[in-house]
Amino acid sequence: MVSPTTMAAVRKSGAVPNSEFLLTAEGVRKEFPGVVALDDVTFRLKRGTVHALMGENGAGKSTLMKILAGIYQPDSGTVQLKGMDIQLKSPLDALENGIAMIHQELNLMSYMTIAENIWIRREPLTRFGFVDHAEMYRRTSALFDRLNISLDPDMTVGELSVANRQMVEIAKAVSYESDVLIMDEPTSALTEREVEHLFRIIRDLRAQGIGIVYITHKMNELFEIADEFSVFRDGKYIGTHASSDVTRDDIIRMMVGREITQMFPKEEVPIGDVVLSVKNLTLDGVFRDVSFDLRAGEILGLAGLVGSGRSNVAETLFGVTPATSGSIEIDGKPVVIDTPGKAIRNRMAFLTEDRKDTGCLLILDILENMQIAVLHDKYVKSGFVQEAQVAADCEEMARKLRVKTPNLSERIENLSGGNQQKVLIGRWMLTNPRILILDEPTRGIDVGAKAEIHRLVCEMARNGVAVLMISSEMPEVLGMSDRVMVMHEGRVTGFLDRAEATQIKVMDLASR
Amino acid sequence: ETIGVSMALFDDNFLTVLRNGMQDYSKTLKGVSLQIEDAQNDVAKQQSQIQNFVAAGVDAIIVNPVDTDATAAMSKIAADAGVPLIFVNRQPANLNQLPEKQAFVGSDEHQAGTLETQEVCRLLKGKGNAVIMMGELSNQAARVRTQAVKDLAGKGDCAGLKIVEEQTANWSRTQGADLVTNWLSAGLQFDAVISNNDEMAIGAIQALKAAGKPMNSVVVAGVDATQDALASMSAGDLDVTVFQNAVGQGKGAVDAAVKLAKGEKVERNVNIPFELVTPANLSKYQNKN
Amino acid sequence: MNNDVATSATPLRTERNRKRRMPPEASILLVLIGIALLYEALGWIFVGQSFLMNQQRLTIMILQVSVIGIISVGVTQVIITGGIDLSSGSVVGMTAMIAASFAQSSTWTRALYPSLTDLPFIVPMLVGLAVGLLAGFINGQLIARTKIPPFIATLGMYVSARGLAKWYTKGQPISGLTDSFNFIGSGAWPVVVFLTVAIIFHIALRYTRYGKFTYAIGANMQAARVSGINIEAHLVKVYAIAGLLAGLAGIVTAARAQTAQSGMGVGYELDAIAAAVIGGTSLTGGAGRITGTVIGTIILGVMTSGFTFLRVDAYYQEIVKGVIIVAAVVVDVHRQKKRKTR
Amino acid sequence: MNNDVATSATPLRTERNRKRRMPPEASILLVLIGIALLYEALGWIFVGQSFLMNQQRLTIMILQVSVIGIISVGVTQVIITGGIDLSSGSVVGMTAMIAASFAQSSTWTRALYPSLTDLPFIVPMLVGLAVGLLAGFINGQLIARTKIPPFIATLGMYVSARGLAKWYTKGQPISGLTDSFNFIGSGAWPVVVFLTVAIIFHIALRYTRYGKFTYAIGANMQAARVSGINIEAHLVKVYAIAGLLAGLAGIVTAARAQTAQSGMGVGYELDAIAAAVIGGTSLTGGAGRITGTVIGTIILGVMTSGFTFLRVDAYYQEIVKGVIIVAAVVVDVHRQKKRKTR
Ligand SMILES: Nc1ncnc2c1ncn2[C@@H]1O[C@H](COP(=O)(O)OP(=O)(O)OP(=O)(O)O)[C@@H](O)[C@H]1O
Ligand SMILES: Nc1ncnc2c1ncn2[C@@H]1O[C@H](COP(=O)(O)OP(=O)(O)OP(=O)(O)O)[C@@H](O)[C@H]1O
Ligand SMILES: [Mg+2]
Ligand SMILES: [Mg+2]
Repeated sequence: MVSPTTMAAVRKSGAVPNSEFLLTAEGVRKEFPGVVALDDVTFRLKRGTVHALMGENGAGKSTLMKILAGIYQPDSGTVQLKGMDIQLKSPLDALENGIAMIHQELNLMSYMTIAENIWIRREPLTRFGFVDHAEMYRRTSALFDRLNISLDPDMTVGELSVANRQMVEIAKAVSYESDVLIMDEPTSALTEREVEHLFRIIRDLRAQGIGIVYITHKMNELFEIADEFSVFRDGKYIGTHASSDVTRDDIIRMMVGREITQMFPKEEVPIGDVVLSVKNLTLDGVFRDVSFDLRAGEILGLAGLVGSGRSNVAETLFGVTPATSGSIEIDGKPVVIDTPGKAIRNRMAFLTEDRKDTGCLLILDILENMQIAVLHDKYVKSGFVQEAQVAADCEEMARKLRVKTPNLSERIENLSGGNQQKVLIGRWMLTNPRILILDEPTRGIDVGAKAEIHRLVCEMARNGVAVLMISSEMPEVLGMSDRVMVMHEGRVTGFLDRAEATQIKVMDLASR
Repeated sequence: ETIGVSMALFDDNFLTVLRNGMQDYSKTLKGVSLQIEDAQNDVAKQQSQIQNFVAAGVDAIIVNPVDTDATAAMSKIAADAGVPLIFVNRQPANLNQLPEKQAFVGSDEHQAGTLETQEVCRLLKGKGNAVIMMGELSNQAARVRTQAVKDLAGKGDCAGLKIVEEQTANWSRTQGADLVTNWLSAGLQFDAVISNNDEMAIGAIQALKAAGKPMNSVVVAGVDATQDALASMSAGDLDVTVFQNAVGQGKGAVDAAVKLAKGEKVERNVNIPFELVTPANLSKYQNKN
Repeated sequence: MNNDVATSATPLRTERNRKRRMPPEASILLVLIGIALLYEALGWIFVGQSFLMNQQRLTIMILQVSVIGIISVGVTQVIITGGIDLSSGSVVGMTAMIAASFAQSSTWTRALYPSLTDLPFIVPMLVGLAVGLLAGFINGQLIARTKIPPFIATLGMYVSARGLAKWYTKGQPISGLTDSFNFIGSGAWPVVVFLTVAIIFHIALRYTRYGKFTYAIGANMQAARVSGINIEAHLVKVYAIAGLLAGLAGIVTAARAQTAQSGMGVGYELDAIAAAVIGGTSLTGGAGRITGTVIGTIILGVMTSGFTFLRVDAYYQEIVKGVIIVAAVVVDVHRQKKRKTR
Repeated sequence: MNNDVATSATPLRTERNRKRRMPPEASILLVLIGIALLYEALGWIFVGQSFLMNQQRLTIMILQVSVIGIISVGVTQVIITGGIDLSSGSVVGMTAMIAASFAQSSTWTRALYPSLTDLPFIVPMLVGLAVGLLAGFINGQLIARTKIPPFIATLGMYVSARGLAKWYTKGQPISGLTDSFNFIGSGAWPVVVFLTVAIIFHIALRYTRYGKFTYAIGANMQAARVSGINIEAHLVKVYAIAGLLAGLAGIVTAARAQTAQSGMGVGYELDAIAAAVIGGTSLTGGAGRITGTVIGTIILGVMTSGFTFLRVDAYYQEIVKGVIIVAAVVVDVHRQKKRKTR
């Protein structure tokens, strides 16, 4: 075994040991209380390839990557870097040995500027040991030019949208000039345009001989960017193949161990009366004159580029950021919705896009997380929560959504991202809404669960629920919606019926 | 004249009587107004208050020192600014080096502890076990009064007095009660409770009563002769307390300050002695503090 | 350790009869027992008597901290929402003064309101509770409406309420209280009040909507807001309750001492917060239980009694007290970590 | 949640030339100026003299808070990391005692170490700094290694250090200090020390890696960790510096009073935290600046001097002080919010 410091010194000297694999993990096992996250897993990353990692939510992908990035220590098994056994004891060890990682959850310091975030711990210094802010700005600009990102390095990260934060994370990871770059669902918050952009960056890096691990739940990305892929299921290694050898269905079968027949099980359901009617809704400086009708049983897709204001519209509809002008009618009656409480009383539900910031009660358990929105009217008798009843219904819901967890008293923090998302969907389904607003409902969700969620949404539509669904995933928008509304820079640029909606038409409206 | 007054702290029963004594007395004098500040037991805060008084241009300053060892710096500030300064109640360490236009009006804390202990010894007929309840350990009066008890124990009239335990109850009645209960539960045997002030002594009485001890079996002594203490004494619970003439001190201090402000001379050390209070002379003190 | 969970085909284990995990306060209870047994052992060695087998001591151990305990129950709820209450000690002083001024007996010649003496004990009681409630309500309104940090809002109240307590009688103590008022501070009554309050709010936090919302706000305020919780209204409730309990503590303090003084309750806020945190309440919000707070409070009481019992020199007591507080939490944190990674 | 919604769509690089935003402490500076002008106006109306045009008063306004200020510079850094330091006031007391015991003059007959009198002033100075540093180092180690909440670690130190200060001489004050030692507390020297310390750490926080790490840890500890920062080592540094500055404050306090007393510094920790928070430091970590802390400290000083100047009755002073603290922060928060949504 070589110590990480030695290896780092060797790397600095430029004398890179030549081995076929950049990074390998053999027989790795990792347990968390109550869960075996990884069990005898093998993984090999070749030089100059993009290696995709596939698996259902909770399969252990992130856990393995965190081991490779020095964040977790494996319970057993070995990690080899360029053919040498190594024990990475901290993220610093990994970084110094040329392993950089983009985490599934954003890891940025919101109060600090973009430049400070990117160069933290590696700030350029002046002769006197002070941080050279001008040089740091220059380096960031150069990096952004290279990656074709247009952001001001002096902006604080807190001001950025989720997508731009993701771009900053990508730039930061690239700036390490590492040999191995791990990307854990980098595109879950991005729209097609940024994804294209990211792929250019990845191809560029691959050409330089860097090994890239790429985790995604988006099947179409796999064939576009990956050279090979490995599949995990329930913490076990299933196999590795070249992506040219297999079809999409093969992979899904390897991942879920069964056939998934239909991705978007959209069925025709009778469309009812107008439930929600929005007229000239405006939030000063953010979006203006948004008008649309939403009918019972209808699924209205809301498409647009990142930052087009879709999420803001949803937040305003739900009373999180009350509108400055415009009107909302429900069942033909004008309503004032200036708090989420009022929205819920009008039987609305809202799944937010950022599950960490506005969704999960991270340190509470799954049960508490699921029941919190439904306690306003149901399950409460003279102030007391009817534990047994609410627990039974939550378990039922969790089973329906196939939440993978030992039990409902597990902290939601310990669930994989996809499973957290399912719990949040469950939270809103329990409220039995008439109007359901979904903001990126399947972000970070695996194929199996995605089909499940789509089926559930359709089922709700069939029962007469009106659905407004924001999604940055074009196939999802096109596959699920009865109608598509497109936004650009805070304005609605058009509506498309299911029959006429195509990717090209949507993109055209989105960039107009 | 405007006189700035810096009190060591407001949350103290005795000092409250002193403060109100000064306030009331100043109202009887024409053209004298007091600006009273609370140093909250903080030496540095008190020093700053004096400087603030100087900046505000007061005619004289009265200080009830938080710590009598910290008075030299204060004397200097006042002397440099040419403002008369009176220390009240607690004797400054630099009493003998006080500059021009400065004086002390007050009593000797050691005497309080001595009077209290001597009477306890008399009641115990010179023999018995005693516990000491101390005030806040960082406080001057607590240390000096405690020291006075120890100086007497085992000597002369108090030859048979043995200090079996000493602890702090931070001047507080409830903490005093808790402390005595803790002692009783530990099986400690004692014939006298010598407390640094009346509040803790009353706490001790409450605890002894709650534990079912007959009050005539234990001598309880305090200092201050507060209203509550006198009431307790007339009820036959408290045996000894020591009267400190707060009103007299306040009056003396204001008088001295006014005189100095007018350019007249005053004595450097105006001592207003402590007086022992027992059930025998209780009635004399009923309306004094 | 159920290895089978991750590998099982069914994604959700439905059996509800699985072994319940040890509640988090079990570990701090062990710390309490450890401290008590240590004193017991040291007692036999150095003092030759039992620490625990003494009715009187068992009472005083809790009695002397019951006022802290009452406050701490309110403070725990505040901390669970992610806030802090620095004002509780001052509110104790203010309430003690104001309540006591309506509880004076006519036999006392210097009553503050000579025409309002010998009132039934319910009057000072209600006045005191109202004063505490009002102080807490103001804290809550400031925090909810103006969005200033709870630290600042309650620091302001900490300073102002203490000032008010001193101003009320210009620092004069209020004595000569009626027997009916003093009753609530007599004997073990403060302990009864403390435990009653603890039980009520234990139930409120665990089994009512009030409790669920309190935890949700502390865990993630934004998520709680989107889930339809009226954050502002709830925070006002929580701080008002904390104020109410501080008011109750003030009444008990005055009744126990049979007098009210403006300096009452100084420093109690830190003890109360310490009791909550020792008992496992997280200062970042979202986690904490009343049972833990009760145990934390009792640890403080046991420690104090133990010092007197072992005749620890007054000058060492504080030094050791600081060390014990830290050690108790270190042991607790360590035990919890071990359980997690086991 | 984006309550504070940005006005533009995807922000472009061309925005580089946008007007530099007002620094956050500008708003609290306006509050300070507002308070000062209010006093000035009231001064002319009620006292018939100027509040500000008085050299002596301008000095004492800062002088009386310079010890708080020195502590507050250290506490600000701790708060930026997301922690808290409750021990600073006690460390002031402990350091004052220990440092002073090495600064006694041979002319003083009751010297604690009669053989160690008349030492050059560098000895007590270094001893004091070392004591403070050690206390802070212990805080830091406890927090970094045992992962107990900073509140508890520093609460333990708060209790223990105060105990140690009392135990050191059994509560006796230490007097008869040498002139060379007293020098640092004389005249406006404490102000010089305060401002020097403030400038040094203003630079350290803004222009060094030490500063960047401090902000990064407070803004997002997880992000800092995965960026390769050694959190533990850095936290130890930050707490050690806070201790060192509290030690320095202790030396200045003793030199100013020309004596050391075990009760020195009681309650300073809250004042120091208040100064930082008034100055815009966020208790959730990640945000705060020394300039703001200096302004916050001066607000406290101006307030106190203003009370004496206007002859506000001491009983009202505290009540009003609490209100002003809250009002200052309310105004600040409100101004900042308005600027954001503009
Ligand atoms: N810190 C933790 N404590 C306890 N359990 C954990 C922890 N981290 C992960 N797990 C569990 O380990 C398993 C694997 O999680 P991991 O995050 O690696 O999944 P994943 O494959 O990345 O899923 P996703 O696609 O949803 O991100 C899950 O069952 C998860 O609940
Ligand atoms: N937390 C935030 N702070 C400041 N500005 C924000 C924040 N979140 C979003 N914005 C800005 O608000 C505008 C609209 O963002 P919104 O999130 O509504 O767009 P969107 O179309 O939903 O895109 P996305 O896919 O990123 O959610 C963007 O310019 C974005 O930069
Ligand atoms: Mg993952
Ligand atoms: Mg969005």
